[in-house]
Amino acid sequence: MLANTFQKITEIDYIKRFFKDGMTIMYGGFGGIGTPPGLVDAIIESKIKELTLIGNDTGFPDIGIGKIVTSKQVKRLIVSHIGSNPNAGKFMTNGELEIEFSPQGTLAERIRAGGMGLGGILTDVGADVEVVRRNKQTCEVDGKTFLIETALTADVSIVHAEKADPYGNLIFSKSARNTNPLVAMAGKITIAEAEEIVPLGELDPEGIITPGVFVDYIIPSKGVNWKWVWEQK
Amino acid sequence: MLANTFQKITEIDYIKRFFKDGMTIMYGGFGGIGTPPGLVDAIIESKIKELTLIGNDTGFPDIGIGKIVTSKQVKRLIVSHIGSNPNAGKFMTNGELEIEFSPQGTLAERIRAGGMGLGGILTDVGADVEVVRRNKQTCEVDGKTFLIETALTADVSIVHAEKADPYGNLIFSKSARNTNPLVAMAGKITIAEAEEIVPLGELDPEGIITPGVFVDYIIPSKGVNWKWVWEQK
Amino acid sequence: MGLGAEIRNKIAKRAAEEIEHGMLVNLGIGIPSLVPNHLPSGKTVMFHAENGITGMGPSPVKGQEDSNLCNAGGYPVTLQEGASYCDSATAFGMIRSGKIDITILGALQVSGSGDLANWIVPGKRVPGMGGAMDLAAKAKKVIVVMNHCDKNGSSKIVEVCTLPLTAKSCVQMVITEMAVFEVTPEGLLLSDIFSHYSVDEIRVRTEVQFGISESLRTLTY
Amino acid sequence: MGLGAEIRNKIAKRAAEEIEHGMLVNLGIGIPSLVPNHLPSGKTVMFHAENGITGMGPSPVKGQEDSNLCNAGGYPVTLQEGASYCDSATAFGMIRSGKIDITILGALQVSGSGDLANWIVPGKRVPGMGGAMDLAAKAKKVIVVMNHCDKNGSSKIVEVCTLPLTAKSCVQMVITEMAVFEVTPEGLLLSDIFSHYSVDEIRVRTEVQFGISESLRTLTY
Repeated sequence: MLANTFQKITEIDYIKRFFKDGMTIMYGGFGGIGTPPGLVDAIIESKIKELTLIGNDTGFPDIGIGKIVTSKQVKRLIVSHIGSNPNAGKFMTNGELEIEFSPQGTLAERIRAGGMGLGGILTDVGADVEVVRRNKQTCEVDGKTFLIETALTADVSIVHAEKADPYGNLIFSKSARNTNPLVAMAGKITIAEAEEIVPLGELDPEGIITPGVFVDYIIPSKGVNWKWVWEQK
Repeated sequence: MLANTFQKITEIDYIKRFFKDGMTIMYGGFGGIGTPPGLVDAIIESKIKELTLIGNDTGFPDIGIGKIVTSKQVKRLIVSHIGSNPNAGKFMTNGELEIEFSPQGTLAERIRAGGMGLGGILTDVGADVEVVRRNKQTCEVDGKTFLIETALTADVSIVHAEKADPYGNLIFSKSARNTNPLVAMAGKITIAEAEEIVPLGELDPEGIITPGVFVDYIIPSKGVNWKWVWEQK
Repeated sequence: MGLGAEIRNKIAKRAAEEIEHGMLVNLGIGIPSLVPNHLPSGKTVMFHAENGITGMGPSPVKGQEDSNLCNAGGYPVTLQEGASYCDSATAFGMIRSGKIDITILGALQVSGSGDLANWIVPGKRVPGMGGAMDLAAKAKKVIVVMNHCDKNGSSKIVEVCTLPLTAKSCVQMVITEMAVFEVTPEGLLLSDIFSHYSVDEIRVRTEVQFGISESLRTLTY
Repeated sequence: MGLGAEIRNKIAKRAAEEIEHGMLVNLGIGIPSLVPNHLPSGKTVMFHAENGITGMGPSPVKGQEDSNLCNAGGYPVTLQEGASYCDSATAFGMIRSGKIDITILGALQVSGSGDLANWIVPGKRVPGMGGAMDLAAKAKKVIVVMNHCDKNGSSKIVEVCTLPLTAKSCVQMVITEMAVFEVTPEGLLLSDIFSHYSVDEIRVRTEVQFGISESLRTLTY
C-alpha cells in the first residue's frame, strides 16, 4: 500500500469538484500525445461548458483534447494550430468558437512564463506578421523590436505522466513529454494523470522532470482509450 | 578509443584561441560548485584582460570564477551577489571593477532568455526597489507593472558537466547542475568541461539535461583543484 | 495537384545535398519527410522535432510503433544514437537561438526576395501557424521544396506574396520539380535545372525574373 | 552582537511551529538553519534551495560530504526522500510562482508595515541581493528571525526602514529573542512573549507601537 504522505493521490471523482463552467483549463500534449485520457473523459462527463482551453493544438476529433472540442464544451481556445481537428475549424467558421493563435514556440514560452511567475517574454517571432502582432505592446531592445507576449496561467492544468510519486514528482515518456512540464507549472491547480504511481524515493532525483511542488493532485490512469491516426486503416 | 563524430571533443590548448581581451564570458556555477576548474585556469593562464563576466556569483577568492576576479582580469561583472568574495567587493570599492547586480532569479531567467533566443522577460521582482529598477523599461500587464529585463548572451560560455557524449549532450552532478544548463545555452561558443566523456548513445535520452546542440566543444576535466570552504580548517 | 513519387524524391534528393555532416535539421511534412532517404551514409545528421526530440530516426517497422515516440505530426519515429528529449519550450529555444542549421519546408508562395507564405489560405483553410513562423524566421537556412506552379498553373514563385506571410525574407533556396533557385540580395539566381526542362521553359513558368548562375548545373537524376 | 546558542534555538523552535506538514520551506543562513532541528517527527517538510534542490536534508556526517551536493550557501547537505534537482531558473520559478509556503530569513530592519531591509549596508557592505528579493517578495509567508535590537541597542523593528529595502510589505511575522509579532493591516500585533520578558520591556525596546493579541501566549521554552 502506497503511503499518501502528501494527500495528493486521489481519484477522478474527487477531482471533478474543480471543474466549473467558464473556467480556463490548460492541457499537456502535442497532437494528442501526452494528453491525459482519463481527465479528458472526466471533463466531458462533467458536462461543464463555456471553457477556455490553452494548449499546443486541438488534437484530432476523437483524440486527446479534441474530444472536448468535439463535445462543444469550449468557448475559446488559445493554441498554435487546429489543422488536425476539422471540428475546431468548423466551429470557428460558424462563430461558435473563438480562437487565439500563437506561434508554437511563443505559446510554449507564454505557458512557461505563467508557471515561472513571470509577466511574459519578449520575442520577435511574428513581430512583422499582422495576425501575431495585432495590438500587442512592443518594446525596443538594442534597436530591435520585440513583441511583449504575456504569460498564460489556468484555473486547472491537466497533464499525463509516465510515473508519479506521492509528492507529485513526475517523469514523462519519450516525446509525450512535449508541453506537459510547462503546463504542469502553469495551473493554479495542477492534476497529473499517471500511468504508474511509485513510492516516494523511487524516482531518481536527477531524472525528475516536474518537481512535485507544481503538482496538486495525482490520479491513476487507465491508459489511452482512443485509436491513433496511424493505427486506423 | 572514443569516436569524435562531431569534432567537438578537444583539448584546453585548442580552446585558448577563443579567449580574447575584452570579451564576455558566462560561467556556470553557484558558490564555485559547478564552475569548470580547468577552463578557469586556462583563462587565467591566457592572461586575457578587461573581461565582462556573467554568472550567479563570484565564488570565493580561491574557488571557482573567484580566481579570475582575484587575478584582476575582470572589468565588469553581471552577478547576483559577491558576498563570498571580498576581492570583488574591494575592487568594486576602489573603482577597478564595475558591477551590475541582478536579483538571482531574474539573472537566471535573463541567461535562459539569451539561450532561448528571447529578447528578455517581464518580472515584478525588484520593480519597487531603486537599485534594481534603475532606468529599465517597464510595461503594464493586467494593471500590474513589470520590469523589462533583457536577455544575456556571451561570446563564450563555460560549464562543468558530470558526463558528456561526443554530440555534447550533458548531464550534471546533483546541485552542481545549478546555472550550468542555462549558461550552456547562452554562449555564442559553449565549452563544456566534463568529468567523463562517454560514447554516443550511452546517456539516457530521457535524462540528458543539456542537449548537445547547445555545446560546441568538450574538454576532459582533471577535476576540482581548489579546497572547498568546508574542507578548510 | 500533387507530384508523383519519383519527382518528389528527386526534389528531396536535391535538398539532401544541402545537408552537411553534423548539422541539426528540421523537416516539414510532405516532400521534406523524404529527405533522410537521400542522405549518403557516413554523414551523421541530427533531426529535430518541435515536440521535443533532438536526434529523430526513421519510422519504425510496422508493429514496433511506440505511441509515445512520435514526430511533430503525430506519426511514430525512432531515435538516433545521441538523441535526447526536451520539452517544447526548449525545442523552440533551439529554433529561436539559431541552432537549426537547415529547415526544409513546403510553401504556398515564395517571393523573389524570399518572403514565405505557407500557413494560411484566408477564407478557406485557417489551421493556425503551428511552428512555421518560428522555423521560417529563425532557422539558419530555409529551403522551400514545392511544386513550381499551383493547380491552376500559376507560378508559386511570385513578385509579391498575396497570401498572408509566414515570415519576411527568410527563404534562402527554392527547389521545385523544374529547378533550384538561390535567393540572393540581387534577387533569384537559377543554380540548378532538372534535365527535362530548359531555361526558357522555366522563365515562362516563373513569375519572377531571375539571374542564371555562372556554374548552372543540370540535374540528371 | 550575536545571540547565544540557547536563545538562537528558542527563536528557531518558535519559527518551526509555523511550519505545517507538506509545506515547501526556504531557510536563510544563520538562525533559520537551526529550524529543521525543531520540527516534530511525523511532519514531512520539503526544504528548498535556490541552487536547485527541492527536498534538502540535514548536513551529512563528517567525511560523507559530497562537494556536488551543497545548499545555496555552499555547504554540504543531504537529500530527503522525494527530492529532486532542477536548474536555478526553475528553483526561482518556484519562488516567483508562490510555491514557497514559508521563507525564514534574517533581517537588518523590519518596519511596522512589514517592509524588509536585509541585503545591504550602504558604504559598508554591498554584497548584492542574491535571492533575497525574489524570496521576500514572493514567498507565501515571510518570517523574519533576528535580534530585537542592533549592537547599539536600537530597535531593529522600525517605523520606516532607513536601509535600502529588499521588498515592501512582505513580512508576515517577526520572531526575536523577546517576542513574536504578526504584521497585520492594522500594524504589529504582539502574539507571543518569551517568558523572561514583560510587555513593558518589549515596548521600551521596540520603536514601533504594537497591539497585543487577545490570545497572547507566553513561551516558556
